[in-house]
Amino acid sequence: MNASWSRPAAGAEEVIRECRTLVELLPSQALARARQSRPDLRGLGVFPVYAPQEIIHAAGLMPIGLFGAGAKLETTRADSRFQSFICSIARSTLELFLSGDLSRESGFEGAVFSSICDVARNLCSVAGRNAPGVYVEYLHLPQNAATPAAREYTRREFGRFRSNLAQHLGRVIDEDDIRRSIVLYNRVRALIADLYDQRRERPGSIRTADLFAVVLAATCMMPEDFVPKAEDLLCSLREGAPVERDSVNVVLEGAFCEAPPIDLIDAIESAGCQIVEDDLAIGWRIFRGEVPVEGDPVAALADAYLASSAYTSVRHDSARPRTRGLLDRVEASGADAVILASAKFCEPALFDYVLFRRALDERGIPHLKIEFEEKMWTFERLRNEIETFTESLLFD
Amino acid sequence: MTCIAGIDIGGGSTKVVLIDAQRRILGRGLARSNADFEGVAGRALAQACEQAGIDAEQVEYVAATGLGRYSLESRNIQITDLTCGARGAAALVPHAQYVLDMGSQCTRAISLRPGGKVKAFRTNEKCAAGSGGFLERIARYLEISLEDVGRLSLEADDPQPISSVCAVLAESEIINHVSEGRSIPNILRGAHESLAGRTVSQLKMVGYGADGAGAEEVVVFIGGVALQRGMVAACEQRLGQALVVPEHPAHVAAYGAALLGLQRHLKRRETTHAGADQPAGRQS
Amino acid sequence: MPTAAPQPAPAANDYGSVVHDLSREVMTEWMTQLQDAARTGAPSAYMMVSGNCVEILRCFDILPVFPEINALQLAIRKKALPYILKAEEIGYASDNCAYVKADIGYTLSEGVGEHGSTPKPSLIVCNFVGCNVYIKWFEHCAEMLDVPLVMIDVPFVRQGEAVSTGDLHYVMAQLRGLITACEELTGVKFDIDRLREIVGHSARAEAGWSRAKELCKSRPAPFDCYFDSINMMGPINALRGTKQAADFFDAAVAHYEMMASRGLGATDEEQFRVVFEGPPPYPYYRNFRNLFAAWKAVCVQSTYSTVGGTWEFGFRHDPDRPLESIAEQMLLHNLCNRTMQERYRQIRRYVEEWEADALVIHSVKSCRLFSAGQGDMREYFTKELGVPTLMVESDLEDPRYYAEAQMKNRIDAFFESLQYKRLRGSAAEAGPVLKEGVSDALRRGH
Amino acid sequence: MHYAAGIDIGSTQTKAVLMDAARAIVARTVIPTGAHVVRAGRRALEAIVAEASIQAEDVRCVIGTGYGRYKVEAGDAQVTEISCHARGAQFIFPGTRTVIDMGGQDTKAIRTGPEGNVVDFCMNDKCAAGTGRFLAAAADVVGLSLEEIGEVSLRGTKPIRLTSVCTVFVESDIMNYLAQRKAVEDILAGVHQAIASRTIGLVRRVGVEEEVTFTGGVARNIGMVRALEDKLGTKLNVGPESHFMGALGAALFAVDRLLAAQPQEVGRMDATPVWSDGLEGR
Ligand SMILES: Nc1ncnc2c1ncn2[C@@H]1O[C@H](COP(=O)(O)OP(=O)(O)O)[C@@H](O)[C@H]1O
Ligand SMILES: Nc1ncnc2c1ncn2[C@@H]1O[C@H](COP(=O)(O)OP(=O)(O)O)[C@@H](O)[C@H]1O
Ligand code: SF4
Ligand code: SF4
Ligand code: SF4
Repeated sequence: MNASWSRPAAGAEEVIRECRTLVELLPSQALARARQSRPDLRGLGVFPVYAPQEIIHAAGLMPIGLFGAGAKLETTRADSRFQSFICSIARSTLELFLSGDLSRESGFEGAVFSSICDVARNLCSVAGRNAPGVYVEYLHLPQNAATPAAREYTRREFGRFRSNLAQHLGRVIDEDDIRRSIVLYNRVRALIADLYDQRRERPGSIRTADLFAVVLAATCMMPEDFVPKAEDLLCSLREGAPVERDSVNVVLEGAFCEAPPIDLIDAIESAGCQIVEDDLAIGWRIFRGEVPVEGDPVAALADAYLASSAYTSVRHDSARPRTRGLLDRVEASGADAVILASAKFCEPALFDYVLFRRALDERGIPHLKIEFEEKMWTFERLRNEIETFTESLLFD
Repeated sequence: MTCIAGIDIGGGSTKVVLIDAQRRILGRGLARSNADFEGVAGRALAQACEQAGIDAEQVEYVAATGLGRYSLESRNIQITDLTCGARGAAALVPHAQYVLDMGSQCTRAISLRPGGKVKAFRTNEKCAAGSGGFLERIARYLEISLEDVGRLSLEADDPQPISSVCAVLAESEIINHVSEGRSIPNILRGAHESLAGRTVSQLKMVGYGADGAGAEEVVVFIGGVALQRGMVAACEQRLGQALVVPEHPAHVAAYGAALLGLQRHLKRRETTHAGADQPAGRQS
Repeated sequence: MPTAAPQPAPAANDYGSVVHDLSREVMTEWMTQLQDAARTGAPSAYMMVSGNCVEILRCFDILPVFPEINALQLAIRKKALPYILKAEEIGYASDNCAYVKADIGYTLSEGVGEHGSTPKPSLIVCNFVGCNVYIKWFEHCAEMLDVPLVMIDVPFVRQGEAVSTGDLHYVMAQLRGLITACEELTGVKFDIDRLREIVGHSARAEAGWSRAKELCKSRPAPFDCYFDSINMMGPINALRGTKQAADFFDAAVAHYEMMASRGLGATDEEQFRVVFEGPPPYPYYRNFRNLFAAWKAVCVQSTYSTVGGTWEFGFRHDPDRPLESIAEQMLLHNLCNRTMQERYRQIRRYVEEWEADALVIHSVKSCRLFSAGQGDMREYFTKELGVPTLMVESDLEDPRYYAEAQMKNRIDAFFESLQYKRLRGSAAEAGPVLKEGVSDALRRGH
Repeated sequence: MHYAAGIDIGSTQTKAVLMDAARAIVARTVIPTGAHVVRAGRRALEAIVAEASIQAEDVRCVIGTGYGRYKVEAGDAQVTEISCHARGAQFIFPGTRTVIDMGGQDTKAIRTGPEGNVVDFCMNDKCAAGTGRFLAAAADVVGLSLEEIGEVSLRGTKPIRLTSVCTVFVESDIMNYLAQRKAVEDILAGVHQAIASRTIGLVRRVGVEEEVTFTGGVARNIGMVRALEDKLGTKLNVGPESHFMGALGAALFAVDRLLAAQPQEVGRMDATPVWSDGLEGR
């Protein structure tokens, strides 16, 4: 019943089409696009979940989200490095290095990884060995509550990143530039937040698959270019009149790192689940409020990460347990159910499922667990399960 | 006379059940599935109609389920086999709490809400060695007919366990057992028991025995594999309780589809609201 | 010409069993303490093995409990599977680390608490050193057992061998936090001199452990540094900081010195010297060992034996700087908190200094910390260093991933290739000759 | 005259090769392994003895290989099929540096030295995905014989993409494609390519060095040969004896043993090797 989707206003369709084409590109191609208007722009890859994009941007580089290569690139070389029981994104990301897509020649300075899981950590080391001359940085983001010691540590760690990057580039990364970048990314995050509000308050005004494409686009565009597009999209969406659908409102949780195929998102919604909240590419919209620009900007970013970032499965914070975070998400979005979608072999997500399940069962919130891979392109089995899930909630 | 058809196009075989407005079963049909889902369904339907003594035109409403449900042009609605299996089992077995459905490719455990709605379900994991199809291959390899598998397995005195998760590797384990001169019953029972082991943990994953172990619960065993008594026995052994196997276990999902179809059909009668034929929001 | 792999030598020969028995003694003593604590409720704390700070617990007479060692014992006694399944029933995925699943399953089956073999901890100390799964594991324990969790976030060593003062301060600040928590739990005041003494015991045990490993440089190696070293890993990781542990190592070293001086080896007529990477398949420990024993292959060094600490390279806990040295140990001087490339260097040193013929990588599905990227390690050693490398896969806890036939096939093939020169008969170099009629033979085959 | 035999008891088929002391192939055979592994070994041996019309007692050395190598009754010794395929491949194609062996249950990539010794090797992990068995299952679903699928796959113009090369799920996968009215040749083309790229990944681990020799039963599948050649960008050595390489290698080791036992036979070894010409053509 495609008809039940409001057809977004022309302007919106335009933007969405652009975003969808953009996310079909490999990192090097996305970078090439940005370089059309800025010939000597170079890029730095950001492996999920989070790295301070502002510092990268202030260094005059384009931060590019690395969300694997999906079905765009056949993984042949990387299979010999990472075994079959390792998540796809790790293998396809290494493939990007081995195939030269992430290389100095293609305009990349390097990539930054962080302490999200054992796989990502080893990947960082292996990528570094196999891509000589490329700058790979590993950030140990704190696995702790916001104690004074943790704050001091995090500030130092962000500072280390700033100076290492500056040293690699042989130029200073100016504080005011960082402030300017913060302002810019504050705007990007605010716009994405508005889009999410749109979807939640007026279900059907934008399909999640499209919204997801827009968010991914934000990770492989210069923020300067993204902001006007997102603004256009927002106003034209506000015009379009959505058709209310009789469907289950769900929170999609667990896809914070490896990204599901966009078609899977479509499959979920066409099976009768309206996604009203999710953690897709959460690292790029991890701050709810604005990051302050007064005072030391690097410290401001560090403090924001430590104290006011959205919860994820890859961060321990005894002060803010994740199950609480999920329940809040469900409440705030008025969802009826939760779909826990984890990437196959993704330990952080698979472990959290156990605690999430306990909490949801206690409160009688229906939930469905599915596993996806970025490389999937037929969803027969999953579709069957999702349809059953909807049927179990809709049928009388 | 109202006549509703439930058609379950499974990977192994296609099952049809015809019911009337009083939910009475008019006829059943069965045909081996192949790539031409439409044709197979037609054949099974014809068989059922013949049994019911009506001709296909009289079928007013068709509810399709099973993996081929979308390829059936003549369907009025498609519903997943999990929903249908649950509904069918609940209708046949009062107070049913859990459903085990073992088909040719897939094994499923379902926990029910009152009224036969699905509460939670669990399908077997990719690498969890097989279902009916696996048993079929073993039977072919041992050169015995599928019908005998269940009986023979009951004659086992020293079942030969299978350790491997992967169906492929499991088959070579079977070969080893044969070459070591193990008896056919012991090999079959071994296969049944290792399948039972996994099936039972699936059942526990949807909540079986969560509150106070040992409490007798009503578990319905459906799907073609339920025709194998050895498999039933193996599961009962694992669970330490009896299972309920309906008369035509392979046809339960088809029956459930027919029931849900009837429901929709009657609804459509009163509200001629278009689109009600499909679960809301479903695109197909 | 390759002969069938000869029948396995007895896995633990008489000499090996001496240390084995010593080890069992001290370990059993600890086990009984655990059981008593389970009844009496004496203060105890969960802790992970990798780069641990057990010395601090000892300072307060808090009994350390290591869920990893619990999982290990379940596996080696072939008891793990039912618990793994139990854990999977409550939602753990088949792809989750089976160490966690076995331990949690065991906990849920009343293995922990007054009816069980280990006490319900008074405190859960998560020394996050390397393995991210540690965090999840202990979060789950804390939730399921409803016990407070103290997190010690140890920054990963991101730049080579250096550890910044910042990282050191961060860890020490958290250690002080742990000390306060222990004071509150026990009502005992922290006594730095007590800690010095305990750290002194640690240093002595570490010296012994290093010496023992040093002895494996001799030919034949007096013990198998993979399969026999669990006899010493128990004491060095779980009992470190006690006098018993230190004495145990003195005795063990004395024994191995004797063996080395008499030219006695772990197996008679040592044929191959290998370095092992990755944890062993505990559910098939003996079986796996025999596959190597059959070729008279001895492990002379292993990375797994350094998850607790890499003392063979000289680091010791330091009574003069107790807290600093504990922090340094957690940060830098253990296997798990360093990059893959650091691990490559470590293995390279093993191969060169311990004069090994080959590297064997046992890749375990459960443990991504070890296994993720081991394919690259294989590339590095075979292609760049020319070290013959065998990579086999199974699991350290889940018996379902061990296929003996395939394992044997790979291992036999590997050693066949190592000794092919000895295998080829005198006529080996001679070229093949075809005579009339062969072509017909070939055609007939068609 | 003394003979040596190599018997390769594989998961699907049992291969046997009989050689004289001059390393000339006198007879060879392939029979299905079936349920009774021991019997299969015996039958294979009987078959080659009969084919060569010699006395069984003239066979002085028998070496078993393959997964059933310990089940060869007459076996004087056992060698893994990895060593045997390497040795056999080098014997038939002396230029061999890389061997790809695709059998019923596993795939191996072997790098070999000039003497046919194993320098390095890699096998598919425990999972049986993408092996000969997978092809057999695929053949089943589309209702063709193993002999046919290779040819048919070559006619595919728009190869389909498979979700996985999992042998267990290939059936429902292919069933779905057939239901979508996809052409059989395109499906098979997709099947062969999927396996090929998986195999290439394996070969890369030991490093591709020419010449590359393709052995094992799947080498008889022309579709697989072409698919691998396309992906590798090099020609593969494939001969009528590819399927017998394992048994052949075992026979060669058996001859070594034979000669080591009775050195006088060595005298016959210095005749000039005339073997390769004529063989490759076939
Ligand atoms: N007469 C029978 N006796 C024993 N087992 C049978 C019989 N008929 C079918 N089966 C088993 O049931 C399986 C098919 O069950 P079914 O529910 O029809 O699967 P699907 O719905 O996937 O087609 C077969 O694989 C076989 O193992
Ligand atoms: N005539 C043939 N044409 C094509 N493929 C074949 C043929 N014969 C066997 N095969 C393939 O070879 C596989 C068996 O190869 P083989 O090397 O004998 O395996 P194994 O050594 O494990 O028995 C079969 O699974 C099949 O895919
Ligand atoms: S998908 Fe999961 S396991 Fe893989 S890198 Fe991301 S967080 Fe780690
Ligand atoms: S072949 Fe077996 S192990 Fe491999 S994916 Fe399929 S089911 Fe799993
Ligand atoms: S992943 Fe490895 S190190 Fe971590 S808990 Fe599991 S087995 Fe231990």
